[in-house]
Amino acid sequence: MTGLLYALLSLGTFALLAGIVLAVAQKVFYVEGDPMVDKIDALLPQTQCGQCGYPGCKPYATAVASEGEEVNHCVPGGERTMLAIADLMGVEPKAVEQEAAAPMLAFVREDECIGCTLCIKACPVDAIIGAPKQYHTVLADHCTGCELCVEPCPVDCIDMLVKPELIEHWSWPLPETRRSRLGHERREHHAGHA
Amino acid sequence: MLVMLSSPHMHGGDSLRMMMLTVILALLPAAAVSVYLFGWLAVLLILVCMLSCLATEAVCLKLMGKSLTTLLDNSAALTGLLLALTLPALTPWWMAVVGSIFAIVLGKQVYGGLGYNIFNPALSARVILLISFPLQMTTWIIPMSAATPVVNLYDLSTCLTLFFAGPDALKLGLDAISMASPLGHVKTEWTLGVPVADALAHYHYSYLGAFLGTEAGSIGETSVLALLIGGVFLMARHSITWHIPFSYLATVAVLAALFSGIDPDHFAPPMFHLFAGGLMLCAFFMATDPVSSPVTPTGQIVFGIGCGVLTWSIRSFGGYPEGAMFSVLLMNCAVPLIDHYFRPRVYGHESGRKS
Amino acid sequence: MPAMLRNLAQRLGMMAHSFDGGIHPSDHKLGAGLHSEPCPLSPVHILPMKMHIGEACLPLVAVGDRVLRGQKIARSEGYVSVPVHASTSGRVVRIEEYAIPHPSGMGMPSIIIESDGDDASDDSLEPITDWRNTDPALLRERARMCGLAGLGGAVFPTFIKLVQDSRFPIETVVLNGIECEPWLTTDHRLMLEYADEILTGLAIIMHMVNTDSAIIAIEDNKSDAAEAIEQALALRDDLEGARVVLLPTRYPQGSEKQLIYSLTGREVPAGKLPMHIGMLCQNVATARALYRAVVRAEPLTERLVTVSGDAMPRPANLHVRIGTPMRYVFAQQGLTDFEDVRILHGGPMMGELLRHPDVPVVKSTNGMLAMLEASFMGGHTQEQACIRCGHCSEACPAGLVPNLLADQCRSDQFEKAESYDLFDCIECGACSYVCPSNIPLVHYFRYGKGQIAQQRREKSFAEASRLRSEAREMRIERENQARAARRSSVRKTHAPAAESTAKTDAAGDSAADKTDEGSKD
Amino acid sequence: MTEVALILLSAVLVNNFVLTKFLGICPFLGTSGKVETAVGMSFAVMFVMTLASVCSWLVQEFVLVPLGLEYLQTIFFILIIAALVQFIEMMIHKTSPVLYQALGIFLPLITTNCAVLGVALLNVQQEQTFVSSALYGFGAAVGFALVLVLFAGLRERMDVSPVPALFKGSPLTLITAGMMSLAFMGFSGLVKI
Repeated sequence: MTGLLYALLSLGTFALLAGIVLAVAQKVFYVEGDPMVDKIDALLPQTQCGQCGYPGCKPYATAVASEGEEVNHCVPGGERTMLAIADLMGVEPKAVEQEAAAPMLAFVREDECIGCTLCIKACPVDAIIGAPKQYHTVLADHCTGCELCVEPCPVDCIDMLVKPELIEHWSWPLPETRRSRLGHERREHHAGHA
Repeated sequence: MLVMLSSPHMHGGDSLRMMMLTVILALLPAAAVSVYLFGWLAVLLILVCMLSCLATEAVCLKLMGKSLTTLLDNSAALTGLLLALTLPALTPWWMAVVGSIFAIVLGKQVYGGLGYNIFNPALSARVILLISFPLQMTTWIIPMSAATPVVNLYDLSTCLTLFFAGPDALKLGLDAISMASPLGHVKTEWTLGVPVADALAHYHYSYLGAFLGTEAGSIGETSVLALLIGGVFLMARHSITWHIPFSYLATVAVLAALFSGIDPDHFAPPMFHLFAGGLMLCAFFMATDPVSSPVTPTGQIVFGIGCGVLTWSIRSFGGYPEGAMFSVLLMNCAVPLIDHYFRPRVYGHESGRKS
Repeated sequence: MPAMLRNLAQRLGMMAHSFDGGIHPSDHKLGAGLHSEPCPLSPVHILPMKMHIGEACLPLVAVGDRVLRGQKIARSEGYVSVPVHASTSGRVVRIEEYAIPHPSGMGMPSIIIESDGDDASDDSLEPITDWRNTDPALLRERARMCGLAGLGGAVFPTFIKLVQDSRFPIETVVLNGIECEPWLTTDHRLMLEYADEILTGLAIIMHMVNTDSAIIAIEDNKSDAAEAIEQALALRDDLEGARVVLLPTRYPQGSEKQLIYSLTGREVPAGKLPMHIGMLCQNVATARALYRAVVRAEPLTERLVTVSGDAMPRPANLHVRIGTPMRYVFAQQGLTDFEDVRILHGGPMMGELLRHPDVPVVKSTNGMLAMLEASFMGGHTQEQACIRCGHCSEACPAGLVPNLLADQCRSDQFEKAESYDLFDCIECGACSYVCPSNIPLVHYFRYGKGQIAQQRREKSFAEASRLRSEAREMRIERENQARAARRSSVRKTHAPAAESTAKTDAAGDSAADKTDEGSKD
Repeated sequence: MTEVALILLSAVLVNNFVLTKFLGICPFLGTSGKVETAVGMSFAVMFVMTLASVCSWLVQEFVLVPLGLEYLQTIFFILIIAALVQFIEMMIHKTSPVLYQALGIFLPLITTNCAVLGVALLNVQQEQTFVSSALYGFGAAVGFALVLVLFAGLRERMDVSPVPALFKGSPLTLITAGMMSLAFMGFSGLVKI
């Protein structure tokens, strides 16, 4: 009987002690917010295109960091972004659902533009300029190619063009002798997991 | 078809095949000595190992749907030769075959083939054999018994019987033709409390014999002279650099000198360590295997020192009489980290490493 | 072996310093004994809008205009840029995209001139014979105006380097006559034939950066060139601080950083320029071009090109007008059939493989090599697995570990590659040259560098987009608040008519706000 | 002094928990993907293992034995370990969120790392003194850390190798661990305690 009493007492005391220590630690090491959100946000392409189903890049980053959202929803970021986020989060990479298209640019056919400013309101990065009843123009340097301006245009005068490739931005592809075999296999391997 | 490749468009002419062939050539003196010492047994062992390595490699390549031309890079043949040279003369044929298969499959092909293996294939096979068959792997035939009356190793049929059917078929007791290796002898005596010098005297150990190759050991590791010739040839042909062999041997020698100076009864002298066992073979041919050793000179020196410390420690304190093979394998594990931390100083950078 | 002994002797005795690594490729300098000769005038000249490192130029002429040799036909845009000049007289027939010597095979807007055969020069530029008493700033402007760019191969606008900066005074000018690339012999011939012009160019450089010390560096496989320079030097009394240094031949000694180390034992710190340690490097060909630009008022319209290679019927060193189609130059030396021939732009170690010969000679063209397909790379083209032999690391003059870097680039581990100092690679090709597995290491490095540059661009674009998007959200927030505030104040006055006007005002305001903001960028 | 060295050497090399006792294989395989993660895990395990040995020895000596409650050993030790792990989890979350993410589930799983409980129980079994049990715990953790980091280095290299599909991932990892274990057999008999 005393044995049992001792056992219960000692175990109870011990558990209480551990609990107190942990409670104190919880106060000391309290983490405010989630530092992962900014880290993930920094990896996203910031097109704010909403193709991930969230109203922008930051909301998606928040969802990935704290709501366990999948890492493969960013369409413009493509595989590279997916791998980077998966790596950061320490989760298995998943196949991207949609191949990232070549980088695009919006272009306003100015003679058809009626100057309604609807596209200006739609642009998430303020890359379209123009006053009401004036032709609007897309600032090519700032356009992220998100296509959000195409839908609102009442006269369909916005085209999405492929961004021209510059010779200065050209870079060597992997050598054709053994074309990316390893990297390729590795990615396939990861994709297989998903 | 024009394959667009970046510069340079000129090549120095070195090739993998030639590098591997150079190592095989460098091993010829040791192989020749082994044939002289162990007669047809050595020939059979070398042939079986090389052929089974080549065959295993061929099967692996076939299974993975790769071109068989890879066989021509000579690396499988080299692995076979190296493995054979680390085996005792009385190794039965099936053990040699099993070892070769281990070497090629577990040592090399599972990692993706030549260039990707982490452990030296021949050594890993040798260690697997040692741990699986400790008795056979430590039964040393008396060298020069080629011409002794007990058994004539220069006689092909005798050797065929020995090799394929074992000593029992000749009604030979193992004791009649085998003896302990110097390292094994010293270790046994030492555990019995006999001072090293006395143990060596009982053994009739001769430094000259060890240098030329007449002390007991695996077929290719007995002759220090032959291995030195091969090592110097490799360095002259720029197949290996001095860093690993020198730092390895120097570390063993320094440690041995230090401790045998302090306590000569317990620790063997440096010359004994340098000449005994597989040290020379490991230092010149195993530790310098480029695939499983560090890339940079500083890294190689660190690697050599590590091998030296481990070899001497295992020999002096460990359960196994010989530590060279284990120490090279152990250091193989550390190669990626050594490569990372001992990179050369980059032009224009301070000597301190960032990471 | 003799090379090894010689190297050893030099290391012990003559040479105080020697850069790490390096290789000794066989030099194939077929053109070394061939006197330079002019290349006949081509009927067409193609002048790309960018033949230097930096920003492209904008055309100043229109189709149909008549131009003269040396006339400026495109003006430079931005600081790191030099103008383009017509290389002969004739008529502008087209301004369009034309393939340039670039591994991508991509084109560049170019001015295409049909030669009229007169080769009449534009002599609006005045010679500056009394350059010794001329303000260096004027000479610098002359160098820019004449389109000078480093002719050793890097084509960095020359005028930028020829500057007196009080923070980094230039102590020594290094005149680079190393020419360590196999096959190429242009600098060699220039030193033999135009020693005096080169030395005057050097004197102008020294005047411009205000120093009286110079080193003319030449490798010992060109001792005749060194003698020629020494003789010319002895005849002059204005270059007492200049000396010729003969260095043991080793590739890539011609690389600026390695050369400076060989000469002085000092390293250019990573991310810095030679001027930060008081050095200025110029190629001998550039020095001669500077002389021509200053003293003879000739813009850069011609350069010496080594036309060689084992598929070349008649190797030569030709003075070729810039813009001359390469096919035309090859044809002059008897090569018309390009079946099974590979064309290199530049030397075999750092030059580029071209897809076809229909590209113009540009300012960086120091060589045009036609190599037999069969002998190309000595047949070493099949990439095998790396056995980590470390030969690449031994050969690397920058102290890198090429095989690890290549592994990282191949598997897209770019961050790791950067931490292994990928960007300190000078792409000299010594590693690929010695690799027994024929791994195109430099190709992997270029792939890695390109990908990293791409990622950096994307990253900075994403960052800019994020800021713009945040700014927009803040602005919308502000507007909403303002509108809410206005609405509440309007409601207090109970005037429905006023409310509607306020609304339209607000909408107009916000659009106006927005255009203002947009136009600021 | 020699004894201290011998205990450490024995725990680190000769009787390495992972490679000769095959304890703690789960985190060994789970967190050895990257060297950085492995280093982080190593420190966490070192902290937990050393403290767990010390605490469990104290509890054993001053609570369990005097009260005759040795049969409660396992529960007590698990309680200690769990509390320590909770503590370090909070600490890592605060100090290094990236490491926290990278270690993921393996961090709380240190609780069920048999190597930690193993050390505590072995200490009791071998009737170690206070100092030697602390040393033994620390040595075992260092041994775990050593092979974890070495192995992470190897795995980083294997990651960029063209491993045949059949052996990709766990098979090759296990083969390599086996080879390492073989190499570590070379240490057998090195220290006799």
